[in-house]
Amino acid sequence: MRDWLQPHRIFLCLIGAALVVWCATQMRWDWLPKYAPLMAEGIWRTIWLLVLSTVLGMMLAIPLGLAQAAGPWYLAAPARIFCTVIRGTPLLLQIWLLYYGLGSLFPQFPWIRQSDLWPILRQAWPYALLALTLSYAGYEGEVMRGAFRSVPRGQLEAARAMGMPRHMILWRIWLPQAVRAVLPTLGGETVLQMKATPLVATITVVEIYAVASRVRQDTFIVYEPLLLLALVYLCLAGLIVLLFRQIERRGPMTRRAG
Amino acid sequence: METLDLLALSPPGWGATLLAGLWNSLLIAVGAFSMGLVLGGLGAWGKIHGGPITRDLLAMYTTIVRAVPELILILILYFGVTDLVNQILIAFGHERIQISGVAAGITVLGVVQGAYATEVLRGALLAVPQGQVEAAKAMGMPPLLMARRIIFPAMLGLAMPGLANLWLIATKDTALLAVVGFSELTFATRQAAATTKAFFTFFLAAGVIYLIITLLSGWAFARIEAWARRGEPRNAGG
Amino acid sequence: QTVKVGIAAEAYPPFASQDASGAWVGWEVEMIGAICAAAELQCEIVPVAWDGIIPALTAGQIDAIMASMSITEERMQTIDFSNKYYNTPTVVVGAKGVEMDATPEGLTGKVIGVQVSTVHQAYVEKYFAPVAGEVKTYQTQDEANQDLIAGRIDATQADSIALDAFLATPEGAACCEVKGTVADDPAILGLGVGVGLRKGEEELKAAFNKGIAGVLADGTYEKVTAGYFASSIYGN
Amino acid sequence: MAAPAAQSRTSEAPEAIRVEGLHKSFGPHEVLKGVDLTAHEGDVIAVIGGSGSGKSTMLRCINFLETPSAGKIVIAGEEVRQRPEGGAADRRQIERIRRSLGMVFQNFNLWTHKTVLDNLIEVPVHVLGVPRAEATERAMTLLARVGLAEKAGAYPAFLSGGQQQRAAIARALCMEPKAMLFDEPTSALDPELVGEVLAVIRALAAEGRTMILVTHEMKFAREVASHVVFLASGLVEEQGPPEQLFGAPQSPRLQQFLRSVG
Amino acid sequence: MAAPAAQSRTSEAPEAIRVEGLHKSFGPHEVLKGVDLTAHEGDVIAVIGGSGSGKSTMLRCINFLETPSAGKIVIAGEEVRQRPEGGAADRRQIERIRRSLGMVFQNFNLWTHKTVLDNLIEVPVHVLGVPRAEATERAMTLLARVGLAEKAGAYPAFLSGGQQQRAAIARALCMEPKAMLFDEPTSALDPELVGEVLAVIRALAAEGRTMILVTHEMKFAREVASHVVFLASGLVEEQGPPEQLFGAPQSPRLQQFLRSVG
Ligand SMILES: Nc1ncnc2c1ncn2[C@@H]1O[C@H](COP(=O)(O)OP(=O)(O)OP(=O)(O)O)[C@@H](O)[C@H]1O
Ligand SMILES: Nc1ncnc2c1ncn2[C@@H]1O[C@H](COP(=O)(O)OP(=O)(O)OP(=O)(O)O)[C@@H](O)[C@H]1O
Ligand SMILES: [Mg+2]
Ligand SMILES: [Mg+2]
Repeated sequence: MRDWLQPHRIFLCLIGAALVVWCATQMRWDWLPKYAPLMAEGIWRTIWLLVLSTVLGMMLAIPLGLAQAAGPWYLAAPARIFCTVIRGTPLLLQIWLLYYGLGSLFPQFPWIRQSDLWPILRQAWPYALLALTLSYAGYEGEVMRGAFRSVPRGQLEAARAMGMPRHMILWRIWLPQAVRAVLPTLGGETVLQMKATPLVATITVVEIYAVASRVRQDTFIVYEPLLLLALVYLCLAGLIVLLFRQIERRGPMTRRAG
Repeated sequence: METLDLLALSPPGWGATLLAGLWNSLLIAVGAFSMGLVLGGLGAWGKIHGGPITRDLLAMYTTIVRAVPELILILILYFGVTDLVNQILIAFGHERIQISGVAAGITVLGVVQGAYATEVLRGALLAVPQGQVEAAKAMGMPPLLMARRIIFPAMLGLAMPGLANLWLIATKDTALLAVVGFSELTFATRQAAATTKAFFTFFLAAGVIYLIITLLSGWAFARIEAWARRGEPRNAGG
Repeated sequence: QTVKVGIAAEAYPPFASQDASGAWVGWEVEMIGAICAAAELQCEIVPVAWDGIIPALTAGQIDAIMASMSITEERMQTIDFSNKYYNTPTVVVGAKGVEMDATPEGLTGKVIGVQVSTVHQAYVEKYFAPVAGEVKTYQTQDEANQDLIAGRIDATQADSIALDAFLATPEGAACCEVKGTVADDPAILGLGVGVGLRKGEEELKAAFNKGIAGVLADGTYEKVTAGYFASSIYGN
Repeated sequence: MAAPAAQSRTSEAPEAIRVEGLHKSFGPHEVLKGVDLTAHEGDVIAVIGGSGSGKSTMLRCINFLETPSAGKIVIAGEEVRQRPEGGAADRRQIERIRRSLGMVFQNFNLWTHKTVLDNLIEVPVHVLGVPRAEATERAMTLLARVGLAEKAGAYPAFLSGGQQQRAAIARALCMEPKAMLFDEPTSALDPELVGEVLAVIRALAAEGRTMILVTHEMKFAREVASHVVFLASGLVEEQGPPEQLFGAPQSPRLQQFLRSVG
Repeated sequence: MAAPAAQSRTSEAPEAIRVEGLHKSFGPHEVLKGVDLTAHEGDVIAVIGGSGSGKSTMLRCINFLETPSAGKIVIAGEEVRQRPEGGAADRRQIERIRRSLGMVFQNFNLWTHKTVLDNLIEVPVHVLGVPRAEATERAMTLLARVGLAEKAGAYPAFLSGGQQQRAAIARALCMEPKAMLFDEPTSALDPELVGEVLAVIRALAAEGRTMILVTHEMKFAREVASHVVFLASGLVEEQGPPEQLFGAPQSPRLQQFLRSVG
């Protein structure tokens, strides 16, 4: 608490408070009550899309990175191709292909239309989640490749020399050290992922960005909805940054003190 | 129209439009990415070695700039700030000015890229073994020379994947520039698709173009990374 | 002094779109010329991306917007509109072989797709949403049409021009048909499309109103429309 | 000072480690050109030789951290199966064998993300299934023995060179392996601690554990070893009990090598 | 074997390095508690002491890699200016001073992304402005001297421990510094090479260069040093010419320390 009372921090907080007061009093917020329920729904959708897609994406990214960094060619090559294709094509296109391409194939089979899966398959969110997950996996697979590569070989040899099984070396030595080295990058990528979620609006998944856009289109008020959106994103990004800083603080400092 | 006719280089084919869009995209991406690298380098350095005020300011920079949607940044810069400046200018009896849309776009994207690059480079910088730096210090290398000859090459290997991701994002984020009246690849694609209704043709064409950019730049990045890691033995499998 | 008329940089055929050589064509583009001539204004067309079109107007980079902008009560609190210069009938299109019509009863339990932030969305939300199975919102009408083909929505409501063009394509013709015209609600559908103007610019507003009245009176309107549409789109 | 290790080479004891015709090349550079070596249970074999003569490479091959180009490695009567194109044929076999071999690396290779104590108990707890409390107790005893008890909670990066080396030795001991491979285990230690390590190694040998240790300190080798092997140009140039090797070296290479010791 | 270094402590020669009342704490842990040390030009000072007694820390303080908590460091008559809250006041001064001090780290710290040769010529070419051809020639001579000529193009990660250490020594020598700080420069070397390093150090001392070296090998210290310093519990427990320190140690601590050497 005491480190918040440094003069420059107080100064910055004052500026921030002044900005907030100015925005609240000088701008138009009369639209807010009407759209508040929509916004709440949008925020919730953004959050679960973000959380699920990053968690699932990371679970895919680890094997993808490992395969590229140290796997045999028959695993490395497909992983490499996957990452290149995902990173190499716009996410919008991927969403499109999944939803309007792949997704529109299903209804052509009557038995799918009749099955219990259809109510889920006709929804848009499974495609949105899938597309976001694959995208995160593609980018983070690349990051993890570099991270796995960066762990000094001696660290793994020590584990091997003691007869640690491979999966244990991976979980207890290799992965922790690899992740540590790229934590800031992963934090940034997660914020990027948050900002990529609005693209799912093109397939009718209405999250917070889409709500803000709708307010703009409905009312032609430009800055206020965007500012509110920025505030929401700021809170989410703040949470992500805090989370990653917390992880970063655990474990050894990498530098010698002094 | 046949697919090939749609993509022909001369009107009514849209090939030339797409290529012009590609050129614009690359222009902006290169500008924004370079600016991001410079800002990111400074930011990472400041976050690690700076004083408390520098660090707080940089933390605000990376958090706010990454969180706020690019659209709002560019709207504020291109319309809000311009408008404000113009009102002041007119009040003093001057002519209106107009910021160039491209400059505003590159600035915004560059500042945003800088925030992400800061974190990528910070991670890589922290991962440089301290002994490497101490060896350089112990021999009296000045900081800039040390940064260039020792730290930069040593962190390059780890930074490369993150930077490659940023570059690829830069090539695609240029879509934002449509707001300031700049037609880059994504916008040209949408234009063509909406006009001709041949959505899949054009989106796939754009996808292929992006993929080619990725393959080319991926090749270049891989070369750099291999060079940066030339002294590191490979980690063989489990 | 020239009046800078902003149009949306995004293509919206057949009203305004760019051909492959970069030239702007379409009903609205021609109409801008006609209206300005009738209003004795010197006009210059400035394409601005839809996202930036309102800021451009308020920041003075353009003076008027003619981009198929529907007049609504909500929007009138932010900008001014001239009188309408077109208003197309609203229809519901649905999958062939599914029983429905363009009434709340006919659409009960159906999944309806509609483009976000249009008068159609407002209409659907007021009349159909309470009874429909689900209302899905799309960024563009094209996407709603795609989903109609794919069978993920049962019906879509939009203006007849967009839907006629869709039904003219092979996929559209194969899957869907017009199910009917919705009952009018002047408060939502009746206002039509007008010229967007900064608040308080009464002079310019009057000039545009004069221009619109002019083209309607001297037959230019009908002549331009005939080049694009089978019937008049002024509405009643 | 204690007299040089008096244990004679007990060829009746069962064989613990046997290396036969070990070859190893790095690219065109042939480091080992057919090394043979046998260690029986309770043997302490000191490997000496010039820098770059392949001592570390040999230890690493025994543990299969390097794949031999040719040759046979037999641990406790079990031959490590190799695939024809190199590489271990049976990962589980290798892992099992490695668990019975403790290794101290020349550059320690402590895990940087774990404290000293966690470095020690990592393998006992997670691989060998020793209960955590028991492992911790054993680890603390070992740390006290090498004078590191107060550094149990420190991360390796904040230790002095000698402290890191002691932690590495303790880590290998904590596994209670049947045989130990030491790569210059006293290079960073002061004479007092060298004496301590000497005592530890003697105690282990008395328990019947086998040790192969690479060292540059002839005095240490003489005191600790039951058998000394001199490696030169990728071959075993000379071997025998320490008194014989240091007292009456036969080959000119070894004579020259020992001359500098004075 | 050559006789122990015969140079007497030439107190007439100008002062090269002086450390006065050096204190250094890491957090609550006080490592150095007021160390004093003076080296004149041409002196070879051997620092001995137990593991963890602060020898490396002292060397690192002398060229300001660690900021002293208190105390004064004077290099060639020039005092390193310190800010009151710690840290060097004048970066340029530090850099200039460091260029006159060669340092060999305990764990070598070779630059992993540069070949051995590039490691050697890096500072001469880019900091000292020696023409590349000249620096390369000098580097190759040095590499040949330490027996590493054929490894000039290799990356450090592919060298044996002793080869890395020799490369690190050569790198420090290549700067032609006025004084050298060696942190256990022979820990990974075989006896032959230790002799070689001994010869190099003697030659340097004869040229009037100053050397401070930390070592655990008492024999080496005795042979190379003109003056020996025994560090214990963060203080200089005893110092003097090698014959005196090793022949007739006064303090009980040193007596005990040397007992293990036998
Ligand atoms: N960065 C650091 N943070 C905390 N403690 C440290 C740090 N560096 C060294 N120490 C501690 O300071 C003490 C002295 O360390 P130093 O490296 O100087 O020892 P040394 O005399 O060189 O020992 P050795 O002979 O083992 O190399 C040790 O107890 C060590 O754990
Ligand atoms: N991974 C590698 N790639 C190429 N060459 C290597 C590799 N590892 C070792 N070498 C070379 O093999 C030779 C033997 O190395 P090794 O580490 O076994 O020597 P050593 O006997 O342990 O020497 P030291 O006493 O200096 O530690 C050296 O010339 C070294 O340069
Ligand atoms: Mg070795
Ligand atoms: Mg030390």
